[in-house]
Amino acid sequence: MIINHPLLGPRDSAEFTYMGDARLINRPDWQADDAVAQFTDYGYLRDNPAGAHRELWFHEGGDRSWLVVTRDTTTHEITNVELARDVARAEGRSK
Amino acid sequence: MTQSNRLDGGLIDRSETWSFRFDGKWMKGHKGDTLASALLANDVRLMGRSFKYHRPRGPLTAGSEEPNAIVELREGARKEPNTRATTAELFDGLRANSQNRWPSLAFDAMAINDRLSQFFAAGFYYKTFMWPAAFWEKVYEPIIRKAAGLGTLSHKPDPDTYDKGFLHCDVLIIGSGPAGLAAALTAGRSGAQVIIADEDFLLGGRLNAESFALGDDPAHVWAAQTVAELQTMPNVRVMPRTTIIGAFDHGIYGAVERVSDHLATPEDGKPRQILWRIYSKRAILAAGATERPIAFEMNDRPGIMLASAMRSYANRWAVTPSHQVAVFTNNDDGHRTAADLLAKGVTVAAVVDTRSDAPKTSDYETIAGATVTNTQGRLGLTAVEVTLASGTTRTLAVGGLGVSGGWNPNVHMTCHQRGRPTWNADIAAFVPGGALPTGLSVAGAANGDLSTHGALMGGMHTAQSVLNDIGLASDALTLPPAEDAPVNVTPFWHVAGAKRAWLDQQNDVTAKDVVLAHKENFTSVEHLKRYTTLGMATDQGKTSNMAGLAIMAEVAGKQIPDVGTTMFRPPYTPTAIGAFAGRSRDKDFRPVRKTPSHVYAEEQGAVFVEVGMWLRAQWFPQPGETHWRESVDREVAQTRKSVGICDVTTLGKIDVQGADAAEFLNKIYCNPFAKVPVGKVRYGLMLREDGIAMDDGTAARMAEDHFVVTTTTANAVGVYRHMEFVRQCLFPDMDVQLISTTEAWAQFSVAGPNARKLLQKVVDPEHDISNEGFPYMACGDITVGGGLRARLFRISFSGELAYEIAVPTRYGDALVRKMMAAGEEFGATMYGTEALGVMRIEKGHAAGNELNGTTTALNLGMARMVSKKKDSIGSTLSERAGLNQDDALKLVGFKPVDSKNPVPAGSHLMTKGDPVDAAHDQGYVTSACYSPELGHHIGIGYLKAGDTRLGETVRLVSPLTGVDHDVQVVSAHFVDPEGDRVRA
Amino acid sequence: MRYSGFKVIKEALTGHRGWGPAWRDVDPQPAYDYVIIGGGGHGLATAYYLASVYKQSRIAVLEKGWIGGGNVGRNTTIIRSNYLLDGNEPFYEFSLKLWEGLEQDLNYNAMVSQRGILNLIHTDAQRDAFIRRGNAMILNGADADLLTTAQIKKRYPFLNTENARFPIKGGLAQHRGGTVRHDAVAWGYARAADQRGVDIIQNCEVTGFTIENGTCTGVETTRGAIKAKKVAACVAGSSSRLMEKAGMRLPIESHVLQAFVSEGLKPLLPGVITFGAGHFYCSQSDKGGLVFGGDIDGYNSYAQRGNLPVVEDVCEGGMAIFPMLGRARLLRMWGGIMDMSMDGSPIIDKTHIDGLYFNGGWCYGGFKATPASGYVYAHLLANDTPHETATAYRFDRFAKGLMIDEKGQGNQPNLH
Amino acid sequence: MFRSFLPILSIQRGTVSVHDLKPITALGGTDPRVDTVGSVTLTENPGLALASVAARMGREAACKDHLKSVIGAVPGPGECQLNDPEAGFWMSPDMWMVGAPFDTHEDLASQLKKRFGDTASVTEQTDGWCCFDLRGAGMENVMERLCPINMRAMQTGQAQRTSIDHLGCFVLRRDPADWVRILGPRSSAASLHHALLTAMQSVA
Repeated sequence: MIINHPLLGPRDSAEFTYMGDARLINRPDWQADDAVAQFTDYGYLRDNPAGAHRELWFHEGGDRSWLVVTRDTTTHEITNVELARDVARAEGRSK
Repeated sequence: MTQSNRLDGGLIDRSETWSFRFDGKWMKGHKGDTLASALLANDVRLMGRSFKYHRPRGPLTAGSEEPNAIVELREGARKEPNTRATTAELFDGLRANSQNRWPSLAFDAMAINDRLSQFFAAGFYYKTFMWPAAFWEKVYEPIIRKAAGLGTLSHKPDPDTYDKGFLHCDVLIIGSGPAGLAAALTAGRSGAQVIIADEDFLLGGRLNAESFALGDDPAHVWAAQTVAELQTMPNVRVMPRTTIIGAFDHGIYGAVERVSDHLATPEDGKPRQILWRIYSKRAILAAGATERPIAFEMNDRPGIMLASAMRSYANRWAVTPSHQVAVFTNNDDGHRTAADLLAKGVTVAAVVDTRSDAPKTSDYETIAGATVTNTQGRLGLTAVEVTLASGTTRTLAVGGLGVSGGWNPNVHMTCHQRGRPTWNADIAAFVPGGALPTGLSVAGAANGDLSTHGALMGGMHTAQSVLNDIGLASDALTLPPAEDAPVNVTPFWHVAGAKRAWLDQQNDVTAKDVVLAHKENFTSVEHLKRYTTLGMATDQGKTSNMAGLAIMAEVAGKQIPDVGTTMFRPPYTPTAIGAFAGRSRDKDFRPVRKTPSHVYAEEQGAVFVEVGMWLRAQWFPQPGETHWRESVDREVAQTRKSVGICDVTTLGKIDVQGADAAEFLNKIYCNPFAKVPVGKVRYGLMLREDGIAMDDGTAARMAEDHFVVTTTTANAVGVYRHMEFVRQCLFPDMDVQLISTTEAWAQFSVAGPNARKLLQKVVDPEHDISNEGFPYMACGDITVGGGLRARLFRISFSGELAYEIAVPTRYGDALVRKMMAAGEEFGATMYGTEALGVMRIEKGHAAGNELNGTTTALNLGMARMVSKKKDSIGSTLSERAGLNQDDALKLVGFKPVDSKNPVPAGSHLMTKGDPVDAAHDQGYVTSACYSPELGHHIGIGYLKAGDTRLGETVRLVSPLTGVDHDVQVVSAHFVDPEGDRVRA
Repeated sequence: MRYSGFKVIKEALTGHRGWGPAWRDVDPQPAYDYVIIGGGGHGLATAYYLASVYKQSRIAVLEKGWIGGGNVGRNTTIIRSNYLLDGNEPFYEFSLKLWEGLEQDLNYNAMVSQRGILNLIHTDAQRDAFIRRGNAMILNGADADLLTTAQIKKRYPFLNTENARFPIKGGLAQHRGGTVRHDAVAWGYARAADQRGVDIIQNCEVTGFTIENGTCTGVETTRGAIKAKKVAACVAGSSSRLMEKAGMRLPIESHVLQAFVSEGLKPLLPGVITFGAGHFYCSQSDKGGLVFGGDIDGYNSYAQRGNLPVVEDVCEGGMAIFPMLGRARLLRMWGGIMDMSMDGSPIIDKTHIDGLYFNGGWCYGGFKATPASGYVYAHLLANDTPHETATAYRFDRFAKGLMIDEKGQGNQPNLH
Repeated sequence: MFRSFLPILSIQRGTVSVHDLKPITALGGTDPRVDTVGSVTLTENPGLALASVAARMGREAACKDHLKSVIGAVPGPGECQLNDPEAGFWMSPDMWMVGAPFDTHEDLASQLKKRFGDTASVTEQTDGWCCFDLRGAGMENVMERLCPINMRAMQTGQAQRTSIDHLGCFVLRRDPADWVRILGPRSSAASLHHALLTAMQSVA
């Protein structure tokens, strides 16, 4: 596959390491009353859609950026690639 | 032996006459021959035996779709089983042997199967061989396995090498027939980066096999001229002998270039083949079409071949299977074969045409509305029986029969991403359909455009449209006038009533097998394929699938497209496994990582061991030491007694800097780091988010905003990746920067009571490394040898007074020599990974065997380290009940009750008196060694509620290795439990 | 009709006129006691054991395409019970025992061939781990055997022990492991279930569940609504897609695993062998093809195809231990979709919806599990209590922290 | 083989240490290895001092100013600033590798830290890498057997990280264009060298 890196352009996916569902960015609050339940959902449950899937790829053989790639799991077509750091900030993560 | 079947003309080079050997017999051929054409020239039609019935077979085709003429090419370690004689390029001295026969090709004992064929109908083995049960492995299966299989591998390492490579292009053109050449010329002249690849060694496709002209020249001349022009273009890469094997995601194609297969042996340093990964913006499939046979009784005798193949042999290779031939066709194209062979002086007995309105000519006899209903000739065709429209039969004495059932576009590549071909009734064949691989277009015969004119125009127009897609302007070509005959075919798949009519000739699947499959409800195409093995042979069904579908449609009373199509999968033709592996084999399977002291260790005669990619010194044998234990025991004893040195560079080192560096480590480690003072090291335990221990190591605070973190050797890469995830995805606004420095610093452990004394001779005097000035867990920048920058950490894995000292890697070799010289007065010893392991086990330090991906801080006896006052990765899920049960495994030590006994790692533990079974399993030993310090074997491992069972005697069992004795549960800290030594 | 040597001979002599369909093609009835979704190996086995062992009736198996078209028809045919953990080993050993009697039980020759499986050892740490595993196997009543390099070399003389980047230091063998003709497993169970009255309905895709106040009472299908007392999902590879229709999110990701077969060759490999320092395992089919595979591609996918990097990685592994393979040719490659679970182990459990049951999460261990999976699932369906060998395969093990993680990789499905 | 660096690298030449430890090259020798096959020459290059510079959060602008003043430019993604030797190239977002002649700037990292102060995190990288210069007509043919970089399209002044023989390497296209510099993990220098040499023989 070819991942169109937002900074480096098209790169062979063999340069990347895959982690999966981009929801892993949304780490729950450790102080919530039901923290264990929230972390269990966060850690273990997946939508696993047949279709568009937002997923995390690490450019291990490249610039060491984590990317959020939107890829169709039935055709492997990639429709969007973002820097995970920007996505994380946009989703309200900070320190 | 003369080339009695060699005709005039052809595209072979008669000035080069080569000798080759088949089944021990030497013959002659010419440059430009394939093994098959050369054998035919020498009147050899019998080239192989079929898979199941071992029937005599000759070539059905003249290309890579060949099911029958497969041989063992070459001999010795270079033997290549199942090689198609129809594509194997002749070279001088070529040796080939027939396969899957015994004792000889002409007399094959296994041909008895053919006599018993009625017992071997499709799926027969699912219904028998069940009694008695044990007989399957012992009796039936060995016989079946021996009879099955085709050729034999050499059992010797492949002496040739393979390369991999990467190519980039705007347009990849697959196939070099009229469509491919027209497309390449269009794209080439437009200035696009073009690759044109063809599996053949002579580019031109059918243009080299036909007798008609393009404009004023023979077709093959235009092909040669076009190829010559393409070769002059710097932006065009012309790749003969190159098969595009598959269409992968996003315009990536796999290609195999056969660099040396046409040579006796590859040139020095050159690969046999290259696997190219081609990155294309657009691709054009111009793979042409494959003629299909008609199924009739006994249609598999040597001498019976596709009409187009017979034509190729005559026109391109100037050979004929026999001087008396006939043609059996359901379309006009079959008549071309008759005309071409006639023109070459071959006698054409007749053209048997299934159509009552078959075209007639005065050149040869046409028998219209007739069919071939039987054939004769045990090892080669001698006659065919023709049944006329009237029902009366006629016998034609011929040694060759060309069969033409129409043409199937080569749609394979269009299916590689699950596109489904669609039925085109005009040519009675499947054409590309469904979702094609992104960026792939199809032109020419592959697209159902079966005339030469159509192919030329299709190639040009397709090229123009894909060039337009990628923003390149192109001009139309002026193409020569070419034949534009309409396809005139009346579907005719098999002769009614034929029983032994082969569809899949290699796997011996006949028309009646398809009927049986239908009877037993294996009616879906995939069931048909799997139950009868239709299309599963090395030719991948290129000449057989259609007839199978047609007959299934007939018996099921359906239309062909309603029966379905089978999926074509990569590779397009079978591909050498060596090509996929490239250079990554033997010692070069993976790169080697060497430590900074590697050269020195080699000089010392060290024994090396693979640790991940690293090669590390395992121990350093001294003169007189005959067993590894002697060396290891000495290294341990000497280190504990005086001082030892070990290269620990392989531990991962990650530079963590930034204003939030400490806060970041607070997230990464389960124990607190915010308050670590500058100049101090702290041990850290890293959890995965699921609460399981991920890795452990140390973090040294070199400055307020600067830590040097160490990881275990095995987890260095994973920990770095994890840290980047936490930094970029979880806490994107933390001011923290990471970079690996594992390779940049040569790091040595200097351990033992004399460690300080030794280092004081190496470290420059201005640095105070006394116990007061540089206490346990201190760290700092120093200089050695008169000014070389270095780092010193007072940490201990061995349990002794110990330091780790680091210098820039290029100086590591010098430093270890300097330290060993300085240590001479103390009898300093180098120690390897074994001694390292012994000392850490004696101290009860966890390592890889304990951090096995299922153990928690609680299991490791470090529950108290998990801070509840802060958020850190894994702390929350580590609270789950199942991970905190009362009888949770705890890390403890074991010593044998009988001190002679070992405590082998991997042994399980049982409570005394309990039965020895899984239900009563109490735990297992993770690491073990002989302790020179204690004088007996020791082990550490996990025991249920182990921390409450110190002193208890438990039963250690290893039924796998025949171990069963008692051990006592003790603290894992065997040596210096109070830790006085490290602070000395 | 019963298969027998006599029957085969009789039919051979009479032109095979007497054979009937291996299973009937039937239309769905409006209601069943049990509707099993998925006509793969596990679904058909479940139906068979429900009918034969648990004496249940009114059973239907719904298959969206053709039976055996999923992973039972696209795997590398290996059976073994060489597991480490107590949650797994008894189950897989139970499965292996069922394989050993399968053909007489089904009256169908699936070519169960106990030719042995061998895991190569390349490091001391690996040996420690394999010894622990071998002991766990024996303690669970399975067989295991620690072999020296010399013993292995006897069986595999062409193994690369001279020039290897990662030298071979021994191996852990399970001699009762082996291979089975994969398609025949689906056909054998289908035929045997059919003979016990099970309706096998092909080309019938489930499009939704009928759920009335917390209870599942049937399914919507492309061939109409079907009522059922109990609905059993058994569609590993598509589990998330199916259960999403019941509003469930699963601890599962779908990944593609490629497999490969070479051209036919005369006998070469006596058993199944696994490379321990890379991704490669291989056996030889009775037809002579080398059947081999390696690691999953590693990204979520429902497309039954993979990409080049994994093909190359697998062949590199093959050449590392068998340098003669260079001149054998890869004939076909294909991909299957794996239910990769969060701890690498399966789930066989009731769901939170009454009457709806789940079987999935098989990662790439599903084929060898086929008989036991069907058996214990049938047990759960018939009794509403888990079979003794499958008590750990519960949904709630993640919430409770009772993961069954053979590889110790945690909640990272593509690493299991 | 280096032109004077000072005009570009405006930091002071550091005090060259006078210690008594003798370095060895990445390939383990005392002198750099040179191999010529056909028209292509492969040279081991021990003459590089390297340090990574990563901008501190919120100090990116100031860090880039320093970078510009030190190497004359701020290389963007995929770019390197080519002075001899390359003065710097982009590694990852807000992180660059700065290089200088080893014999005059062995203490590059500390020099840079003085210059950048708290606008950047600076880490010595000199011995994290081995360096090979691959030069000569047909260099592209060698590279296309080694890595997926489109060498025929790569321009002088571009830098890419890629994988060669399973090893993560930086490839920098230099001037003249028949010259690439390859930085690979130092501990695997021998394997990398073997892969490069094998490819040279393959295409010769």
